[in-house]
Amino acid sequence: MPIHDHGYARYQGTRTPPGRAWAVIAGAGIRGMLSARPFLFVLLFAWLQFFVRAVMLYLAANVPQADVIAPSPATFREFFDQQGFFVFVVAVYVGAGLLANDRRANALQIYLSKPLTRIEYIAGKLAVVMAFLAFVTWVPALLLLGLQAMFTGSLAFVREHAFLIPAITLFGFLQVLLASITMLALSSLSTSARYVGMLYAGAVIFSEAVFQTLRGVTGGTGLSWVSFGASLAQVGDVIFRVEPRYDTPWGVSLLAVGFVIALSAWVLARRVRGVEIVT
Amino acid sequence: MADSHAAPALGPAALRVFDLGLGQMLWSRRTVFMALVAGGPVLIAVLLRALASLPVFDGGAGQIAGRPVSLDGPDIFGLMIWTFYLRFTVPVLGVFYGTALIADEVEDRTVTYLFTRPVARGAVLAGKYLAYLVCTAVVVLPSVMLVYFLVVPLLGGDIGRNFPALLVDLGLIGAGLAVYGAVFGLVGAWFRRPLLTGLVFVFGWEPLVVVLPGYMKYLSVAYYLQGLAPHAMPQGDALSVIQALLTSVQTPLGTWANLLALAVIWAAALAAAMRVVERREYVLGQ
Amino acid sequence: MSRPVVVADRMSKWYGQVIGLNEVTVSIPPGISGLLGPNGAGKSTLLKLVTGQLKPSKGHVQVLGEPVWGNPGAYRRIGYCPDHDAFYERFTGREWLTALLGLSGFEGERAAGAAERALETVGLTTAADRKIGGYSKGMRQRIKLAQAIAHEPELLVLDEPLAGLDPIGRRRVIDVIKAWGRDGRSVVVSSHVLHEIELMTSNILLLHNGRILAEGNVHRIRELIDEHPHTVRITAEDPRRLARHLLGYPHVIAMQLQDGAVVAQTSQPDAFYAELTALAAGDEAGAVREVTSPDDNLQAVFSYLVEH
Amino acid sequence: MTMTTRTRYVLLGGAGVMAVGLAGGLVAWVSSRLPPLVAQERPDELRYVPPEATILSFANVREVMDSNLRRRLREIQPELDGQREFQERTGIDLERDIDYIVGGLVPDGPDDTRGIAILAGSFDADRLETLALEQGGAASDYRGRRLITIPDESVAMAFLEAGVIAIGSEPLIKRTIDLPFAEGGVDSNDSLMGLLRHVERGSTAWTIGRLDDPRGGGWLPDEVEAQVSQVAAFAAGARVNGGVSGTLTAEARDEETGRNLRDLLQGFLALARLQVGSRPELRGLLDSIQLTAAGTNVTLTFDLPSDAVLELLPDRSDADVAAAP
Repeated sequence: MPIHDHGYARYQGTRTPPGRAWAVIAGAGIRGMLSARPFLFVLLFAWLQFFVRAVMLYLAANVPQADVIAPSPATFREFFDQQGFFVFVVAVYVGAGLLANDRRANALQIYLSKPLTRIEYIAGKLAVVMAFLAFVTWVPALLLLGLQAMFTGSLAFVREHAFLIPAITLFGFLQVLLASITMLALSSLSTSARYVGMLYAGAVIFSEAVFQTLRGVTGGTGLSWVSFGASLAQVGDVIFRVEPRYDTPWGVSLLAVGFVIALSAWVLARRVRGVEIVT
Repeated sequence: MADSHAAPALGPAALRVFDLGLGQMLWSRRTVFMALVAGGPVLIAVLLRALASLPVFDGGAGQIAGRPVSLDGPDIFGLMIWTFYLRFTVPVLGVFYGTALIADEVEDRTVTYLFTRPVARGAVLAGKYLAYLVCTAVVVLPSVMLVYFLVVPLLGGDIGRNFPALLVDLGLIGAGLAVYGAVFGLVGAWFRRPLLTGLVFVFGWEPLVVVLPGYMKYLSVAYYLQGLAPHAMPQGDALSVIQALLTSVQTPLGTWANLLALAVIWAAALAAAMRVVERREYVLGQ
Repeated sequence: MSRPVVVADRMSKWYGQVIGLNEVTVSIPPGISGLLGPNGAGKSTLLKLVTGQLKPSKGHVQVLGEPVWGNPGAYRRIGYCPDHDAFYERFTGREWLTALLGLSGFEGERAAGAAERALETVGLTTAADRKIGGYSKGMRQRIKLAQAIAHEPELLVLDEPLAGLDPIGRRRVIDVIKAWGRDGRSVVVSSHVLHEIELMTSNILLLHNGRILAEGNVHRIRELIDEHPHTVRITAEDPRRLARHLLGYPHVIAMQLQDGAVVAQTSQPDAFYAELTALAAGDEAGAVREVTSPDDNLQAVFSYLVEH
Repeated sequence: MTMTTRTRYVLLGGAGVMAVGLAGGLVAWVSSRLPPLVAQERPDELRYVPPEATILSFANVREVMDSNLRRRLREIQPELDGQREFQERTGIDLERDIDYIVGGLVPDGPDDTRGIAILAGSFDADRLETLALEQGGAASDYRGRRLITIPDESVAMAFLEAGVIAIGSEPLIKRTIDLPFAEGGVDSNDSLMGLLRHVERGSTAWTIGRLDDPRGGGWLPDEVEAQVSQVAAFAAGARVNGGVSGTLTAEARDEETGRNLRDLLQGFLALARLQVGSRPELRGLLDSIQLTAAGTNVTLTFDLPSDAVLELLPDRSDADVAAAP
């Protein structure tokens, strides 16, 4: 029997092959964030240090008296250190609501009822935070290295410190991954973005406070592994081949960072499910 | 008839909102967070006590795990007051609860019930603020107390002799909760993203300006609070080293000047927050 | 008693770029008035302006002779029942009412007495000491009404009070509202279902796209609506059999079968509902599961009014 | 109130912890801070000090040696040379053998005073005697007690009882041995012993004295000396543990003098605070000083954490260098 009236037409476009759906989530998330004007200001602020450092590089390259501010691997290490605050702010701004808002709106069930695996969903969300965090750490750091070569008109520094490119990339990735996945794991625990932001701030600062207390009590920094920030900083020093700042063996610090990432991944795996289990 | 009931004045109205809000606040999802924040130091204190009874912590030789301990109980307590309470618990709870005074009710859409009563909106804020103060004080101050009794006797510290310092600490933390709560009550009433604004203020602005020379530090709460602390500032991170260097050059404010500054900030912030709430419309999301 | 309870003068309200209410000039007389309009018409906005929760972007509104924005003293005379389902879940019904009465200036015994009366009125006395978090949808709707009436206001403002109620609850709430009107007090009640409003009052205010389309007697509006077919959707055990029966009625203009439901258009809804009830009571057409009336018919009237 | 039971429990719990803590702390504070209520206990050895003594001191050597502060001092200055030599010569290990020392100044004629020190601890009597004899001393028995005199230095030493030695001038030592048989010791001197009430209980060291004939010694500014001459009595006590804390009470001859003394000290402190900028290590000390006055009494209290004490030590770095081989 012929159908005279079509209420709908069969979709005849192309489909994204499976495994690529995360890009849709990531894209939507990134576009969503970029449409918020206050956030653009935050990003702009986060680049402030880059501009200051760029001017310093320019001076160091062109003014003989400005020798004191000549760049060294430690310069790039410091750059990452000082971006730490913006990593924190951007992570809270971008990451706090990523899962919490979906959970609040019960959107998780809808997402996961689509041809989209949990891994893809998490990866998409993770990509949103990581993209912005990389934008305020890894991108400006590499750019600074490039600027150095451009201002001096020679690749001598870059060649001499060739390890800086992998170091910046490796540390940038580690820093960004640690912040993102912790944030996301916390975001999966609640339905309120504000609460998640607070949890994140609490976790970071509390662990630092515990470390500072132990440092005061023991008079040494061997227990720096109790703090997220201190562990990451210790690993960072090793990656940038500068003097490690704490007494903790860097392997222990790396283990601490790895533990936090693994714990966060475990939390995500448990919490991101299409079916809400009510107990 | 309804006309025979006068609407409550600001004070009684605030008390009624307080009554309504206290349980609400105490049993919100924040409670878990607050328990962690206030319980953390106690846990650390218990751990220190436990360590003290273990052979690794040879109190007689003044060593922990072979490392000489240059502090005694009161010093450790002072350190904990700084790192946990003054720099962490007080500002964090201030931000978390302060920014949520009205925001929580708006988010839950229960603010309708408060704002359609014959009660000035300012009284609603004042009542919620009072609830915040009681709610945090009733958890944080006992936490300080427990830490004191757990930590001060370590390594020969004397509970009696350090008691006045404890009273100062308790007062200081109470004042900190009050002032931060008022400031972030204002931030919460005013800004669209109060939490982030608050976090940036507490962990970005304040640590920076208190070490900067000049007048910027007067635009913080931490500066005045820290000036009142009876314990020496811990010299851990770079910031506090700079701060210690600078304070030895600059003349710090006296106790009364600090207290006055805190009182002014408190009163101004609270009054401004009440005014903002009075004038602002809260459009509830659908 | 003829002084209007709500007077709005060229009142507009916009949220950023979105217009909620557009140049509304209206005067609502004492007694029960129904505010009728589809979702998004601006009913809630109007009621929020009337209860002083929002400030008009332009124009003025006076309630019971007083301005309301920033005038908490006036709220003593107003009771408001919001449309959203929000509560202090940890309170029991009684605790919640007593606390809110406290904010209205009631104290001690007086507050307890008023709470008890309100609970009785909405039929929640037995559930009064259970936590609101454990209430059913209907009970929540009723406790919400209780908080609006407990302090015995002169003007009751109810935003969709019948939403989500079962037939018994609906009956009870309608009775409460009507009794309130009989006592000489005023009620403004909103709904998107004409049928519901009709049960409470004949004085209606039609709102659409932020504008007042019509105000006055329900019969006039009724007539307008009757000129337009009224759509009813019926889910039944055996839709085909039911459809056969319905086709026999003269006022049924059109009929459609949609996955297990019959969608009928009628020119005389009253007669249609009466006959449908009779049909459901009998056995010949099979069981009737659900009867809904989509907004479309009201929408049709609005379109008509907008065009004319 | 619409408070739920659970809320009420939390409030009560919090208030309970606070109440118990505050009460406990207050009691501990009162018992540690209010010396007049619980005065310093008196060592038994006071009975060996002649009753006419004008200045009396006590030092709990054991407590000092065991203190945290001492431990930290040792980290900086591992050992003093003199200490080892003393031990080699006397067989007395200052670190371990002495429990406490009681000292007294006794007037001897209008212009002179003699001192006596009574050491309690564990001593090797035979070794001490041999040592004294080697130095040219002479041993004898006096009223059944072993008395060793070293004529050149006009110093005598007597073994009063097991673990108690008296050192001082010979007549004074003999008088000390006589005391229990005659009038009794300084502990019966109520006028002097009364000053102990100003000394905090549990003090590691204290000194009290009545100044009937005050002499400033010429090193004080004239104005101060004039004031000091108005001091009738003083009592000072200190506790050593992590740091040092203590009180110094001066009893003026009349209230007017008391006020003057207080004003003078206040002026001093203010001046010191002004000038402390150039000596940051003194800041801790100055900040901890509190001045109170009541009637004829002026009391100074101070409390120094160990860090501040170490800061105050002169030439720490030099000492470090000197100690290094």
